[in-house]
Amino acid sequence: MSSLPTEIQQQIADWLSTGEIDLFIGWEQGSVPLGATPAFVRDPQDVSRLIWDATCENNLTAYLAKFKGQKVGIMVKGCDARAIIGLMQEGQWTRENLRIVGVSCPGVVDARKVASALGITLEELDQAEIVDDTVVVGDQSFALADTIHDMCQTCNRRNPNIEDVHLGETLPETPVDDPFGHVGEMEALSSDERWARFQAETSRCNLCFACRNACPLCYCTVCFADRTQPQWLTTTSEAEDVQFFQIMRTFHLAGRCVGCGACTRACPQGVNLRLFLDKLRLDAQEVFGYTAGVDPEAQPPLRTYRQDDPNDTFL
Amino acid sequence: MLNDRMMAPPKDLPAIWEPKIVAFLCNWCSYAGADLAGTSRIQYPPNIRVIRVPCSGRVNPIFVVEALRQGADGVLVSGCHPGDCHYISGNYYARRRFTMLKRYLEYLGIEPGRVQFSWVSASEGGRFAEVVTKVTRDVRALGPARRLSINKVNASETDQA
Amino acid sequence: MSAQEVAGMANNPYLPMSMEILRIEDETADRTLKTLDLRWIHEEQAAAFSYHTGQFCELSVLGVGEAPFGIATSPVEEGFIRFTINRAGVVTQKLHSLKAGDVIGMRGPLGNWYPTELMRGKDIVIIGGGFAFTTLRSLIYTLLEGGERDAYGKITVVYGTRAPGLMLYRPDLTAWQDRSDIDMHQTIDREAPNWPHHVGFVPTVVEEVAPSSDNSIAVIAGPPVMIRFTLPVMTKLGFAKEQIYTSLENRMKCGIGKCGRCNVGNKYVCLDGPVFSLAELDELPPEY
Amino acid sequence: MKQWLLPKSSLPKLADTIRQTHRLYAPVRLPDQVAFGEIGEGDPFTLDYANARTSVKTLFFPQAETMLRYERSLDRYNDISATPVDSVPTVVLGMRPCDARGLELLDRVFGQGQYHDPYYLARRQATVVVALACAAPRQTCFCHAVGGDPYSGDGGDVLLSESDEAYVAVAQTTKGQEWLASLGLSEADAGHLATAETIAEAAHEKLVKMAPAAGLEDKLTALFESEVWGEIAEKCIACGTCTYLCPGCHCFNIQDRVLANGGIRLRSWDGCMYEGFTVHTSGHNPRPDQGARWRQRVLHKFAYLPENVGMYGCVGCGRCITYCPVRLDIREVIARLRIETAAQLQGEQ
Repeated sequence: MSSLPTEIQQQIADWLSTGEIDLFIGWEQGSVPLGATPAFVRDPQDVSRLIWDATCENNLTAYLAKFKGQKVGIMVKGCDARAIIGLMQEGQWTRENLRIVGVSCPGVVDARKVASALGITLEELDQAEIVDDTVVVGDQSFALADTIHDMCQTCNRRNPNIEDVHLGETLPETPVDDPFGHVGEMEALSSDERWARFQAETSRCNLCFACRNACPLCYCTVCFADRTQPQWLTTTSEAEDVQFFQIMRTFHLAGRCVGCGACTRACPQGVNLRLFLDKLRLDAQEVFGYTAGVDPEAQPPLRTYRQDDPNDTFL
Repeated sequence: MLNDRMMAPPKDLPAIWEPKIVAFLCNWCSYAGADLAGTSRIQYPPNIRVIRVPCSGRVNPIFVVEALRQGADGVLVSGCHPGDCHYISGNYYARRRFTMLKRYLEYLGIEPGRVQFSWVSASEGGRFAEVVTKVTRDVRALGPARRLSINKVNASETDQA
Repeated sequence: MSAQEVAGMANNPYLPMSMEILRIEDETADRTLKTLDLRWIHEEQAAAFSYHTGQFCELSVLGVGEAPFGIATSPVEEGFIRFTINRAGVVTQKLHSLKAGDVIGMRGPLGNWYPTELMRGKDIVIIGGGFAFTTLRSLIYTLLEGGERDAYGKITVVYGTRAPGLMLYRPDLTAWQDRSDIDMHQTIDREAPNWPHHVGFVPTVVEEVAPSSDNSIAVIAGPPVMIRFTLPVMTKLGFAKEQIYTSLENRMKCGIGKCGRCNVGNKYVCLDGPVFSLAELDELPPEY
Repeated sequence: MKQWLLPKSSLPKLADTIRQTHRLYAPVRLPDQVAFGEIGEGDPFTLDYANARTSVKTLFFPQAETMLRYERSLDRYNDISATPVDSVPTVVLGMRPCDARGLELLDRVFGQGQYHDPYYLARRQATVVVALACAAPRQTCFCHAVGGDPYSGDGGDVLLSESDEAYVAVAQTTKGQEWLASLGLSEADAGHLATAETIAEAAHEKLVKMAPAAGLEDKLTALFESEVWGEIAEKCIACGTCTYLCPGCHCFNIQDRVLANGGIRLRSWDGCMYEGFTVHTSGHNPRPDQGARWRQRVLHKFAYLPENVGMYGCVGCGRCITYCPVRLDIREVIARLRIETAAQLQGEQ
């Protein structure tokens, strides 16, 4: 755990005390191993609670929907920053109402990977801490780089592309060989095998909606899953309901998903949602040459069209 | 399984499986095309169940997936040719949307051919019959839809071997 | 259905009885309310069914769902049971589309009831507004036709709606208006042609009528805004919180205190209610 | 009460014996979790585990079950009929005392009062619950603060306690007594009992210190209008994972599903964390924000259930702490409320 540098603390405190922002959303120390927790700071004196380290996994921009109309300061990693651009593109937020502390992120730690490396379950991981570049559990230690989330291992945008102040050093953007390798592997399977994979992955889902609620771009006032007229979904954990929900929720992010991975990290059952969402991101790139969360002025691909768009889907 | 006892084939359904295909047809082109096929007495398979929509752009992807969920063996969405949309641009949006959807559903393991899209104008009665014939043939070849369906009724016992 | 099966059903509180719609008609001029008279399909269930005035049932349309409705008939009316349904959600929309002869499901009776035992020997004031009059009709009918009219003192009724066409159960109202053993006051919000009764909001009319709070019990049911403005009037008339009863609504599913959503504090509206005295509500948080 | 000895090495044989007469569920170690699964011949299971991710309540009160069904025919109306209850004789082996206490709570909710839930109670009555005392409480465990104990036998028919290479088995109910007596075990000797005693003492030493919740139940309702709920709920993303993993949560929804030749009425878990849980058809919601929903969660568990059925709705298993996507810790909430209630009392004086 590390508190924020004094100058950043001072900056946030200044924003708060001058009324430039109503609140600041950051992370603070949590009560479980390797888990920071979101912090909402309104009193300038509380800025000392804020921390930044590899346990700060939540994408805090998911909270922005709660504070529409207010002026908000927020801490973002490279991936989180893309969500802000997505929200701006869709008219959810304007730049003036945000004060952004950007932080370059080498990847956030996956406590399940640590537990798994120890041959135990998450419940059994009683203590663990990050010391420099290692995760230390009792007398064992693991390289942090080996225990970061999968989506962090293929991240090629570690530095926020929108920010007011930057915390710490900027990291080199190392090109990743094949950021969509996992999608390619699934594409290479037969139709039956892909269905089996989809079934296996979604079979763990118990429809708690953590993925939706952790997603900064899932801001619909009433989600289709919650509608009663018509009621699309019976809210059970049965395969038919879970698959239906997952297909529709993920497809609603087609061309919008910025690939922050917040849904995948939030899932209590460890469903690899990224395997599905990344297909949509890849297709947006391949078919429409579009990458979400990069250009605040660009239109998401399904909100616009060209007369000479590919026509090969249609008979 | 919540629905298990319901999966026995109902007594009043035919023992031989016939594909059920839900077709979302735009009011201005494809629906009129279907009409023309009818009035011109052009033969096409009776397997489609038509849902008339104002525009292919009106078709929410959830309609397509819901049709499969409710037990359709195939889904066809058809609208005006690009450039001919009664609402100027509805089918252009539809084209992007369904290009993404088709790729996505196939990625998740929905068999290619289960969900198809076409452009059929009001004057193309013959073409409408061809499209329906092709879609029906494709879906028949795939057999009853099991994936996503809460109604695997006609898929279990009456499955064609 | 064998007697054994009927007994078995009594042990499954989620299983509805099959009810045939005898009559379904628009109740009000704006066609947002329909009244359904239902009859049991299975005689044994009809025989086993007994209820109190103020209770409710869950009506269900298979494939659509269930929703709770107060019983508008009185236990002394035999052979059928009546509900008046406001078209609002999916279940009520479907119920509105049904016709005589259709079959729906019914579970109940559920919940508690108006304190008719407590009302013995007392004057009774019944105040209703809009379509919340359903269980009040049941109460009035029970008091008048239960064969024990003498057991109760003076009965005063104030019933108001926005317009004449929105009054429920007009034949009943007309009959009661002409009776001498009930002091009936109908009111509408604004003047309307050929309206012989009061004009004005319910609280105002209650103040005019000024029923005595002495040895009285009052029952109030209506939209929240009517209740809010009527209560101060009742206080002015000297009614204590223990003398005033009302009927609550909350979103319900099971109707039997298990599914955990209709609670107000630690009380379940479906099980401990829907009828509460104001004194009881005072002890509970404002969660309805 | 007799104390039997169950050598760990005899567990596979015991499983075979049980399966002669009962359906058997036991903890199974999966790649990233432990889950209760049905044990067939030779299937591996383990009693050496912290806790299952999904509470054992799911075996008695599954996330979704068909309650009623009807069949449609074209010419006549069919009565809706109830799904037969599941009363297959069953043994659930090795659930933690917190989960067993969760069942005790569900017994009261579904089995007390005027109405009884036939689906839950049938499974419950047909099942022998063999609880396994916690020799190694975890960092997130707080059963001892909510009226439980790592060695509590509440809700169980039998309690197993660790004694090196064996378990000491003690019946908690007549059902458990009869079942144990049928297994042909030998009685535990003084040595094993002493070892078990030592391990139990060590287990209690390991408990993370936490002030008991006792006393809170009478004071919480005074905080109903407090702003503290909004502050507690601020980071909550309303996912409901806490309610789904909780052994004590029992709220459910009832929904209809139309099928081609009939339909079903099913019930599925629901939760107070969801906005739609209490919203009226009119759009009015008596619990309009996440603060109000958290208030319901806390008051239901720590005030209403104690008053209505005599025990907390929280058994201290810690699942909601481990799996909360934003790590909103119920222990910290309790601690915060303790301070708030004290402040409230002082303010009144």
